[in-house]
Amino acid sequence: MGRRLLVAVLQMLMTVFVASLVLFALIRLAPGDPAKLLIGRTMDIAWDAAAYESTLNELRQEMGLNGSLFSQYASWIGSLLQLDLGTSFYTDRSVAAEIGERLPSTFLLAGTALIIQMAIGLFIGILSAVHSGTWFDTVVRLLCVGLASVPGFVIGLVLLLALAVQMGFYEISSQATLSRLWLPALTMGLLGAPQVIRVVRANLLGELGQVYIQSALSRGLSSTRVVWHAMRNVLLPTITLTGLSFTSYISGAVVIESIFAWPGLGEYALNGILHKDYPALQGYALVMVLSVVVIHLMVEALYVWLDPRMTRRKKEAVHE
Amino acid sequence: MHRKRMIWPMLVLLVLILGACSGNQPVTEGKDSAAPTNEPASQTDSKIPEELVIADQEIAAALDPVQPLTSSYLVAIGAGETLFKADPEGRIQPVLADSAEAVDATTWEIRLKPDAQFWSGKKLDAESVVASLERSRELDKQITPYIQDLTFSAIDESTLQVKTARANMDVPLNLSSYQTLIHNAEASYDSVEHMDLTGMYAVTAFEPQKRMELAINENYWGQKPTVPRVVHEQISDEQTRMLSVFSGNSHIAQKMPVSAISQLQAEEAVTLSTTPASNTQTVYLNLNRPKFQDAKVRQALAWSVNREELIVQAAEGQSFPVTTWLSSNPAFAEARNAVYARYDLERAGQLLDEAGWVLDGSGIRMKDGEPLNIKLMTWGGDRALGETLQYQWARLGIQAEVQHGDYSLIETARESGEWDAFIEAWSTFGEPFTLLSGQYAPTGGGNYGGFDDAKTNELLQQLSEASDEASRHALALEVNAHVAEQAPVISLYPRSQITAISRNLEGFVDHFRPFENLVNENLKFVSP
Amino acid sequence: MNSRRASCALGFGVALLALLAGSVFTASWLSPDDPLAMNVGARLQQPGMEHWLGTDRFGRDILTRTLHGGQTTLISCGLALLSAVLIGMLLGALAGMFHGSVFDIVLMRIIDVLLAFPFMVFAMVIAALFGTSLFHLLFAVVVVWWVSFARLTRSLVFQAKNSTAVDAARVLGTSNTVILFRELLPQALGPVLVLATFELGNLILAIAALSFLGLGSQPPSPEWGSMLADGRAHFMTAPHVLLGPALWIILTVLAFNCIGEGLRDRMDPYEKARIG
Amino acid sequence: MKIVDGQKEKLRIEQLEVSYPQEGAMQTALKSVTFTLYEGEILSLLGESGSGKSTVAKTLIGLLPSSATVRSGTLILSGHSSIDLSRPSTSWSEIRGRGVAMLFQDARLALNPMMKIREHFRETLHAHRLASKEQIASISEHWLTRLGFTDPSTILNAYPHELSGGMCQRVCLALTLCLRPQVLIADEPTSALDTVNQREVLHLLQSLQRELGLTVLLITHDIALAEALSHRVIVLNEGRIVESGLTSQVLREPSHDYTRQLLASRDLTSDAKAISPPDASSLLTIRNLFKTYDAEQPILSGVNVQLHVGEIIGILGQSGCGKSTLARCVVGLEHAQSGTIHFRRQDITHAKGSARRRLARHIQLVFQDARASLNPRFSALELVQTPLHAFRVGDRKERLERARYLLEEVGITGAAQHRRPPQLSTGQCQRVAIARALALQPEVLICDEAVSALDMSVQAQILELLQRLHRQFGFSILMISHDVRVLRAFCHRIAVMHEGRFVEFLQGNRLSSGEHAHTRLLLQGADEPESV
Repeated sequence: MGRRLLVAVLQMLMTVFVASLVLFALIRLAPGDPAKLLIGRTMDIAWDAAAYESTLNELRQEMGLNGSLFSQYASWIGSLLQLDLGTSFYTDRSVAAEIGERLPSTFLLAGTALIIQMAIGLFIGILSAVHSGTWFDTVVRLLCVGLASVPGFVIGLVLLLALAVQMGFYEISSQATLSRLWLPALTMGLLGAPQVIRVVRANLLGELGQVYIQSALSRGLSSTRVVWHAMRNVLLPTITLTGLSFTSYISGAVVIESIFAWPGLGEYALNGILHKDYPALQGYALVMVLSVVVIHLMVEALYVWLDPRMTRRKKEAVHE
Repeated sequence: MHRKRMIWPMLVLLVLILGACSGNQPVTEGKDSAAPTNEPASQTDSKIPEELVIADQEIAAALDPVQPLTSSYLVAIGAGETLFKADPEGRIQPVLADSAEAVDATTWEIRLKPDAQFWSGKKLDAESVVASLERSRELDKQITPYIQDLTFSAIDESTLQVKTARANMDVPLNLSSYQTLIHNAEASYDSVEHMDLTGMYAVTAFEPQKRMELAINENYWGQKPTVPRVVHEQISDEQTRMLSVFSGNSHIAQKMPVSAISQLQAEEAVTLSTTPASNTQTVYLNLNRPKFQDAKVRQALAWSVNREELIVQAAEGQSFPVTTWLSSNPAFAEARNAVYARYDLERAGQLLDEAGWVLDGSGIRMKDGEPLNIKLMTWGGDRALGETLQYQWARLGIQAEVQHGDYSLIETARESGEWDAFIEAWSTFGEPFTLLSGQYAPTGGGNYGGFDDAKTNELLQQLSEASDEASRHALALEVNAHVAEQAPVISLYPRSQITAISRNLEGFVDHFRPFENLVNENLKFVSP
Repeated sequence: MNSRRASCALGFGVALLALLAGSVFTASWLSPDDPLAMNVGARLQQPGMEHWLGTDRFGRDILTRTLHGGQTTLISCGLALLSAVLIGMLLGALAGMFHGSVFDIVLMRIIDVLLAFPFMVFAMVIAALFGTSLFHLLFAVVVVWWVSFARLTRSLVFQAKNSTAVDAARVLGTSNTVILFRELLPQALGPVLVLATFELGNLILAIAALSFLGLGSQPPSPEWGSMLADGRAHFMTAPHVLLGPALWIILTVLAFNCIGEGLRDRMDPYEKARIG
Repeated sequence: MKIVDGQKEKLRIEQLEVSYPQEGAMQTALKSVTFTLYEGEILSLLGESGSGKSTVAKTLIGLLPSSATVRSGTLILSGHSSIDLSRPSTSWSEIRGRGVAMLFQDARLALNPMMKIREHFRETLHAHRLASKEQIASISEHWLTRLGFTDPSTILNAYPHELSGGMCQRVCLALTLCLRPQVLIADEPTSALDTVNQREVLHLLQSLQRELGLTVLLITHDIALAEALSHRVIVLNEGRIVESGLTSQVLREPSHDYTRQLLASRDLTSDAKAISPPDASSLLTIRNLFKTYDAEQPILSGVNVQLHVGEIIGILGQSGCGKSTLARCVVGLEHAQSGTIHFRRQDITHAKGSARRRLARHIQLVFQDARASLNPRFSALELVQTPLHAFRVGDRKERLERARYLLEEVGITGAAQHRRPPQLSTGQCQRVAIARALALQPEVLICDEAVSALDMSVQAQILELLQRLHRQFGFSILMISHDVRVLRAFCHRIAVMHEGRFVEFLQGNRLSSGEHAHTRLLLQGADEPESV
């Protein structure tokens, strides 16, 4: 068990290394010159071509863009080892500080959304498995398809319109306060719930057909109790899904964060792309890869801890 | 039996979800029928707000005015000031300067406002202005084109001397750009406490790229504003910005998309400010492409553009047609219809026929077995413009392909030379010579297509040497018209700036430069 | 016991898909209007007799555009999904078959990296390197999307690998290739197909999300995802512009879901025998 | 055993009729089943698979799948009002556990793998409010002790997967008995266990029944078990009761044809002597085979055996003794750590790749679970052609002919040849599997528990088939089984396996002469459980 975790940690380090390499290369392959962007795209007054070239060159030197890709990578890794994520081209502030400001709000949103998603998903998933084949089940499945086919921005904007503009009890601002948390979290939760419903329903139906369920029923246990029995076995695939959802929430909440003006990392990354802010993007991507990998590791550890059989890697066997 | 118990809370939840989703339907319909009632407005009835909230696509990332774009936000929000500024009519007015006088062709003397001072109470003297401009020159790359030809020195405490490298430069105009914001060069700008500017509002709290709070600067030298506090907030999503004004959470929403105009017009609680800016939406053509080397083809493209339709489709009617590049500048308004005065598809067709591009059976213009096609690159909010242009050119038998994407794609294409056409909107406000040579001189930074025309160059030379205002104006118009005839670029219309303003806010001034006068001393809240 | 329901679902799904595909691929006959024809006088019209689903901001008929756009969407998403499924199944099956081998370990690391990767950055790079078009977007999608299929196939194949049927095949001297195609992959096909039907909706929506970055179909050719993205600007005054593409997407996903569920039951040969 | 007249009725079922939907139509599973269970008796419901005996059990405890329709039927349990089974009833939770309890065939599956035994007890007792929190531990320990566990507290802290099948069944028994049910339904309670465990569980069941005066409905296909345990017997065939009465009467003097047929299949006709004596030349030689998964308990520790041409060797052993591993090593599904396996003169211990593939023409294996070993997507005819195709035997037509011939030989004829495994019975599946194994004309056929999953009558048929094929084709057989009865009827020699090694070799017809202690234990188990 300890060895298993050790292997997992080693694999994790390997993943991070490969990812850092690929990320670094890709970010630099993307079009656009950060130095040019920094000089400005004001279209206000034309530069004298020679002055522009010399300023550009000066700036590129300053930003460390003139070296070879390899030397740039080496210096990045070098500063990383000193726990330095570099300085943003665009804001001239420490990337670590900027990410540090935004990371908590992203995790807060992702965490809350996850709880909502799981609550809705488990509740409806269980109900729809228990009532499988009834009109309720059919309605739930139709709703799931519906929710899964409507883009997040539509749902987000409609909710914002209804709750902020029409009813006036949601504040639109740029603050990451608790009073502003619930709506984006609810939206993300709603969007993610169908997946949980599907997994819980399918796995629970599978478990409810097992002999131990019949055995428990034959001992006079109530059907609620029996569902609880089965749920303990549905727990493992659900945990896998939880981990996957969480990773997608922290790395992929760009749309929701921007619609609800939630100052999280999604917005940061988007700005990083638009401004070609290499250090910011690299820092962001690295933090993402690390988070994802750590979450995977935690899921792995939870498995070892929760599954008394601990025999085989079952984590991939999430049945849809 | 417990199954039934569990189904009821479920139903309630379902109804709630459905209710929330369908909630907007009747209300939007209500808006269409222009129902007079409106909740957010009635909310603000009861008391006058203490703070003015401005929602913007992006706010400052730092406090130091030498950081890119920071000075623009500081000027806009009323925290920082320049020596001069442009008024809404396009005239240059003194701000921190008291007066400016051209002593000779290369020397200007600028007198400062006698009572002007920084937030800290430090007096604004000529030394501190020079120090501020020199600090910007050293640390801010973007200021270079404005002051690279200028040398500053203090004559006495309140007089500044500016030497220019070229004759007849418009120094006040250059010193009205936001990059020349005057700041205390001795301050450190690493925190709110260490800032020192001159504006009517002083920064009290700041979260980079999130929120900036300001309060009235008690040491302000001029007329103090009435609204006690201002908040500048970053809300990146345009729709959300709009909703924040609708909900009353903010009072001004900047940089609204064109597509939002109809929604803003339908909303009772906001007024709409649409100011055609002094810039021109322009199709730049790559003259290195053989098909565009023939002026007739370029002229045909220009004739076949139906600008009226374009403005309806791509700018929701919030602009006016401009056929020559410079005429979006209020000072050259007479040249708006100088060349392609009307939409003339027939003439365009003739020109193409003359150029050898003839219609084949399927309605496509062909020459030497090649169809006439244009790859038009657009970015930002110009997708609709590109799409409409494409449709209009298709009427002429041109196969246009729109490629909409990030600006960097245009940049990359420009570097490689692999492009046909793209749309950009350069400012037309400034010194005519600088503007025109930037666009049409062979070395101009905005001459993307490689336009090199003997007559144009000669006219530009004359323009640079002209010493009196009237002849400069006349020469500028001549260059402008000549270039439009040659059509290395196709001018369309000035891009509008759209701002949504809450109806209970009074005193907002439309301005063609987005960074000026966003916050002015006359803004006040009223009961609608 | 669900077999009747399953074949019902399958039938319904196939019928619905046939209807949708029919409407989409006979678009030029059903709705002879030009999907690109602009009409300044008829901008953002509400649904009515003239335009059943209204018009967009250029005065183009939304129904016509939805139907024509479906061709692009269905064909391109279908192809992208198919390639993602094929790549994912093949690599996943090999990894599952040689579980614990170097190939498996390397593949799993690649999958980890891809899972941890910000997709936006990747899409931008593809756009930069190859230019913006729907094809390149789909290429980017395939490069990332195969991962989920590979993971699923790998775990299913790994489970199936230890089954008696595979042991029996080995004892009979069946070669690895034949075992892979006859015994292992069919086991994985059902769940993978079901997953694919669910992913289709995500795929269409991902195109919508990416079209603002300039990836995706280029104007003016209609495509559901970018129609949705464009309609967003008018969601308050003219929500009907979202209706057309959204309706067709929902129905398409629904059809594929039904087919997926039906297939899953069909493909499990013992489902029917497991009575009592 | 006698049953006293006028004993108290505990449970009565009247006019039970149940049907299932199958291939579009409703198939009747039970037809007018009526019987009574008296206090303190063991009633056996005897029938082969598909006879509907499990449906009876599930009906009695209200666990029929939702697709099943109860056309009619009344359940009368003493102390409860009668239940009309054709209507949905809500009173099952009162009856289950305290009124009627049930013991399932595979006890490992009947326990929740995620829960400790302690939790199973706690919630079971809690559901019926039979014990306070403090009492739960002592009550559960009491029952575990009564079921022969010496260290009940360890068991309480264990998860099901840490216990053997026999232990699980005893835990299940404790779980049901702690509720003191009026009627206990035991659905094939021992058929998933091997001989020794079987005997232990049966012994416990029997003694507890006597001590507690339990009323038991024993559902089984095993005539010997019914005979040994029950007071009365009901014989069920195709959903109808064909015969019922006192055990001695029904099983000694059956009045119905079906019962007679059933009884006949019990005694496997043995003509081992008729099998021609083995050729002297050795075919398969296994020397000192050693294999272990972890250091502690080797699964094979020094196995030596020689199989001669035409010989049938039986390998007898309990589950877990290593006999299946031995088979898997021979066919290359697993590899031994040391020792050698020779086929003729060739060392095949570590044969891999194409060398291993070529061996498929010489050595074949028939699996216990024939259905699982057949790819459900292909028809019987296609399945038998698979190995022919793999080795490019003949052309397409010849392969088809050969497959037809083989299937005819194993008794799969006509339309059945085109059916796929899901549509075939278990016995038919095993026939197809044998035909497939013989398609390449192997010299060695290994049968790994090839008949133990089958009904008694089918078992007899398959064994007969194997004998016939052996005579016809002359291959050697390595017959692996836990069932003395099967081997005794069939083999020239029997090797008794225990803890990874052969403890004794015996002549097939002189099994009882075994001297090793373990042999005696196994033989005992095979005899009438009564004698325990």
